[in-house]
Amino acid sequence: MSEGTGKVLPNRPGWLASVNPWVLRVVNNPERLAFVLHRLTGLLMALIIMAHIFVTGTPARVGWEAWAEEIAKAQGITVVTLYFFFFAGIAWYHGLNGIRLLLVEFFGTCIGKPEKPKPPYLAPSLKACQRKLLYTVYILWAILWILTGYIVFMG
Amino acid sequence: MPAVETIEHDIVIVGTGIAGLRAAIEIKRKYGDKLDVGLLSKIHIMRSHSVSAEGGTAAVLYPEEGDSFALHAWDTIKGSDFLADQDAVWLFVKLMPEEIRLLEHWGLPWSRRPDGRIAQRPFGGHSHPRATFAADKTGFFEMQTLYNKLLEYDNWERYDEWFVTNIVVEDGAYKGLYAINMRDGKLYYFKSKAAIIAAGGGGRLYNFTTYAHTVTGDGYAMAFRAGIPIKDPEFIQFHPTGLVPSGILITEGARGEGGYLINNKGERFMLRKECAPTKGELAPRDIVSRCEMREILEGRGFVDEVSGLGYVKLDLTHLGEEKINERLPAVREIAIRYAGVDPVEEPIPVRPVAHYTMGGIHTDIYYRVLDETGRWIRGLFAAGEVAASSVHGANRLGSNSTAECLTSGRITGILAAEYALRQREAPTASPERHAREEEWVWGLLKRESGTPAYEIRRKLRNAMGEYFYVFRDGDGMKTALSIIKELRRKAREEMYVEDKSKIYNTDLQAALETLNLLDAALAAVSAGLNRTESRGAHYRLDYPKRDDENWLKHTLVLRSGEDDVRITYWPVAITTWKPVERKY
Amino acid sequence: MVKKSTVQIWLQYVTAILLIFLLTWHLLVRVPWLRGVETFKDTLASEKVYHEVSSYGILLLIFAYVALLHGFNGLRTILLEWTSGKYNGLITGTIIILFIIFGALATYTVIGITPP
Amino acid sequence: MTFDPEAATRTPPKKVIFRVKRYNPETGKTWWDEYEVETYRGMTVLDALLKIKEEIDHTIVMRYSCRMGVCGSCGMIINGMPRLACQTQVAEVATEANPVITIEPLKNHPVLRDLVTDFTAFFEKHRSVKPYTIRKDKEELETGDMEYLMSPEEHKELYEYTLCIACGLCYSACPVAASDERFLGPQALTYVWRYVSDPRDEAWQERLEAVDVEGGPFSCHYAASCSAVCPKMVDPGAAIQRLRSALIKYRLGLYKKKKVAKKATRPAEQVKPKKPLPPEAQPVPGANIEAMEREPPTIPVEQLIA
Ligand SMILES: Cc1cc2nc3c(=O)[nH]c(=O)nc-3n(C[C@H](O)[C@H](O)[C@H](O)COP(=O)(O)OP(=O)(O)OC[C@H]3O[C@@H](n4cnc5c(N)ncnc54)[C@H](O)[C@@H]3O)c2cc1C
Ligand code: HEM
Ligand code: SF4
Ligand code: F3S
Ligand code: FES
Repeated sequence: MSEGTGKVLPNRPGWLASVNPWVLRVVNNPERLAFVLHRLTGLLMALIIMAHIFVTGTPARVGWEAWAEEIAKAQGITVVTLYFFFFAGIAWYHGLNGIRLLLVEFFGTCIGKPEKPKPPYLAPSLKACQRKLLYTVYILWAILWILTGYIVFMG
Repeated sequence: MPAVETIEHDIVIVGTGIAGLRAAIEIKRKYGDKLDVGLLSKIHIMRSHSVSAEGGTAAVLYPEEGDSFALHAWDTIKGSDFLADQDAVWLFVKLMPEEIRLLEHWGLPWSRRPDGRIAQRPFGGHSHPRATFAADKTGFFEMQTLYNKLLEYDNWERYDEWFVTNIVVEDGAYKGLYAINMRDGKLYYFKSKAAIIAAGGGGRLYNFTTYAHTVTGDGYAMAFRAGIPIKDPEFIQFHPTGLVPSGILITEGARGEGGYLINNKGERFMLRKECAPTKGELAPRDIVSRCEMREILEGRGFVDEVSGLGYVKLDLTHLGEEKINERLPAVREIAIRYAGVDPVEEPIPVRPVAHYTMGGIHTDIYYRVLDETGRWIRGLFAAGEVAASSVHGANRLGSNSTAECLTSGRITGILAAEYALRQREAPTASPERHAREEEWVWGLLKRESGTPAYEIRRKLRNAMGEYFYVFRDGDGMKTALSIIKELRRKAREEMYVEDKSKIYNTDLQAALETLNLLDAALAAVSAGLNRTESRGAHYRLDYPKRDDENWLKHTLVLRSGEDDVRITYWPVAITTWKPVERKY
Repeated sequence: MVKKSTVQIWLQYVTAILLIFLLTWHLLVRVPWLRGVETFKDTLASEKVYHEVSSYGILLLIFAYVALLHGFNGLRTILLEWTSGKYNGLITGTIIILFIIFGALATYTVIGITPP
Repeated sequence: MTFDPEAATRTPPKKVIFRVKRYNPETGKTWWDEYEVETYRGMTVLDALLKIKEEIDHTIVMRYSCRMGVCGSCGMIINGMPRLACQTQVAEVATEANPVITIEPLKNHPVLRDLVTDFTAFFEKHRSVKPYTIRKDKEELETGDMEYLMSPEEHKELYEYTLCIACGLCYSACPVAASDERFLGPQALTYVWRYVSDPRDEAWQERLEAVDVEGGPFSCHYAASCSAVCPKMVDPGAAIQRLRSALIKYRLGLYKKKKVAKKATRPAEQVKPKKPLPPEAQPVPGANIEAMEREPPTIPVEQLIA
């Protein structure tokens, strides 16, 4: 029955939807932002880990001179401090939110109990403890990242 | 224009509401892959109007707790104002309990009693709480369960969004039907050994109705055009509690759970002597609607500012939040969303609303479609609201309709299957018929200007709401009839479809539906004008009394010429109880 | 075929649980006060790093492997989703090769290290 | 779904501009049309679209039926969020400051014309999860003598997940479904959980095994957009997490179905006395009501179709 039905528009936003939380403007859905950030941070870390293993292999591959030159030579803010600062920020978020996701996805808890619809007609999982955890994650993330900045840029 | 292609099935089912789906399941679960079934629906098959049914489905589940078949039968017959065929009623009440439990097995989440068994609630006109319910989404859950159950089986084809235009009856037998595939805009001929028409009611004859936008009397109109008699179309039920201003239904379950109707003085007017002093709000719908309408007409109602509709109020506030959330969650949601009223805190604005067509395609008690002499039109069955076997007579009791959909689906399923198994070859329509059908459908696209269908439809609905509502009289119905005839002429000569494209041409569909509405309206108003008595839902101010002497009989309306009808009669089967005066 | 659940349970969730501890440790060893030094950079001095690798080498290696498993399986899942599984073999193959390369590199780093 | 209880009582801006995304499959062209609609208090977006179809542009195409939010036809993207048109008050989405409402077809479902999208794949996914009760004893399942027992508590556990109207909003909102065509989607996966947790179903093992594939619950990353847009409060997001976690437990050998329901038994004698017929019920001569009650219903098939 395909002939005569005209051209069909595929209409899938594709990968964009999972890196851009504003592909849709879903109201009351911070979980979506959390998902996008988790995905972006995961992706970045998976890329970074390759570079990281390569770089930290310097002493063994090339020798300690190269390592010392890289690390200790320059004073103040360098690529290394910046790198660590951003890596830590990414990791803090991914790790904290990962704990929340583990609770929700792996242990199946923290998503409320099924209930019968009553006003204000909000799905139980959207007001369950995962939501509070999510806000906690954001707050802790901010605190930890600021702390990291303080430590890294201190000297 | 494209040529008519043919699609063949053993059995074709038109309409996939509760009735159509139940029939399909009966065929599949009893006959498996032996028969191949085509299911046609003008919308996605599980979106049929039956999903809107809210309150419950009647069945005698607990004979050990006081209920009995005889009591259910008596309630139904008394509710029908003794126009029901009593043998049909008996068959119906006996088949019901098994239906409820089968649905339960297939997954329906019926509401439960603390002991784990299925719960039931009181309903208007029933003298025992026997409306089986799943919160207040009964019809929705029934549709969902039936649809899901059907997915278990193979060898059936779904035709979602295929609009059936006409059924073919030639030489007193069924010879196939025509449908437009909305998706590619072609006309197809369906050839089958048997067909079940389950195309639902005609609620959209009115502006203020509980019905979905897609319920446009197509089934009646198709039968009418094919020369099949329409039985008792004058009996149109007005439900007492349509939400103002949209017409969305507030289920009778709301009164079943203990809701009151109050006028602008705060009185429970249903308890007055002339209304229903014993049953009060739980009297049958025709009685409650009339009492309500009187309050409104005599100035004891309220008036909605935006729509100008008069109304009374349905008070649920005394039920308490918990009970409302438990038993009537959808009522609460609907009232808040569509009227901005929370029934926990405030009474809901309601008024009588067009709700059900008791009449329909003339069938016997086994839902075989009959011609005016009582001969079966071979191969053709009708089920659900579109059929009139007459279980409901002049007035349907709440929760008996989804029930009838189930039993009629089951009966027609078995009969159609057995019939199809015994047929070697599916009959075909004559080639001229193809040409006529093409002309009828595509002819609409030819006109380049004129009156859009929507305008005709609007005028028709206004006329029906004005002259063929809860109260009727001879002059009013005559006026309505002349308006309908004028609109029919207009539709034939001037109706114009702007959209010329093939794919999803809903403009064309609206035009075809308008033609169907005009047919259904013609049959209903003619029959109403003809019946000079008041019975059940048909209440005439000029003949306010029931007249068993002359009118204890069914009307059969047949088409005659372009705009006229011929009326004959059909006896009522009175096998158990004598008609008596109906008091509640 | 390996079941989807097996892969996800072991490579995504169990590794994630381990990573909570490993990653926290990995980040905390850069906190100067905990290592008795002045600044963040001092924790990266050659002696400190050598001490770390030589005494906790196994832990570091475990961390590397677990992170690689978790991260690469995550990466693979994302890529499969973006391509609707059309290049399943290609993506999984590439990921496995990458895992072997970087796993080997990490192992060599820990085993092959000499005092500065 | 967000919920604005006051929306129906507010008067929306007098005139609202509807920007509707159109698509013509015959030419393959996509464009935006703007319509100005006069509103009234209580007008829903569907009412407005119908007004446009009836009075301004007869060629605009959308799906609708029940206009009371139970049939699931009228899903569309309204101001960037998937919603049911019939359940959205104009006053809820248009403000005096910005009286513009944009309307697009549901994403992730292919567009057939204007706002009409293709649900075939969506329905196929639904079908593929076997959305019906499966019992070991097929015979017992197809005999409607007595119901399976189910306590109100068990009923409450699964009730929420049975509310799905198959409107496809969740599928349209899900960022995974946006790229992965294999993903069964929130709706179908909720159905799996609905039956796994239903005490009347015995095929939980089979169901869990069947869903353990690419595109099953592991493809969900709990973006929870599904739960946020679902107009019936089904909470598919939570259902998927429960399903996934059950599957994990099952694989680790820890999952056990709570209970399998048994059929009720009929009490041997009357619990309450039989209600008599009212005195006004006068039998016609020859009618034996007690005999009529006892007779089983019969359908004389042979005779009827001869
Ligand atoms: C708001 C509301 C509440 C109700 N509540 C209750 C209740 O609580 N209890 C009760 O017992 N009854 C109730 N009823 C009545 C009951 O719901 C209906 O009578 C019943 O659902 C009718 O079902 P059906 O299967 O006959 O047809 P429908 O469900 O109306 O289905 C009609 C089918 O025919 C198809 N169709 C129609 N025309 C065409 C065409 N031209 N081409 C192709 N397909 C076509 C449609 O697509 C659809 O699939 C209620 C009704 C309403 C309106
Ligand atoms: C504390 C440590 C960590 C925890 C708790 C954690 C947790 C998780 C969890 C639970 C998931 C699954 C999310 C889902 O299914 O949506 C996940 C995904 C992922 N993780 Fe981690 N993780 C951690 C560290 C890491 C590290 C170190 C890397 C990189 C090397 C990484 C890369 C990824 C990637 C790429 C994904 C896939 C993301 C996606 O599919 O959207 N994670 N993580
Ligand atoms: S789960 Fe909700 S959003 Fe998804 S199809 Fe069902 S009702 Fe619609
Ligand atoms: S939006 Fe999609 S990612 Fe999961 S929680 Fe819902 S299915
Ligand atoms: S029209 Fe039925 S859900 Fe909106």
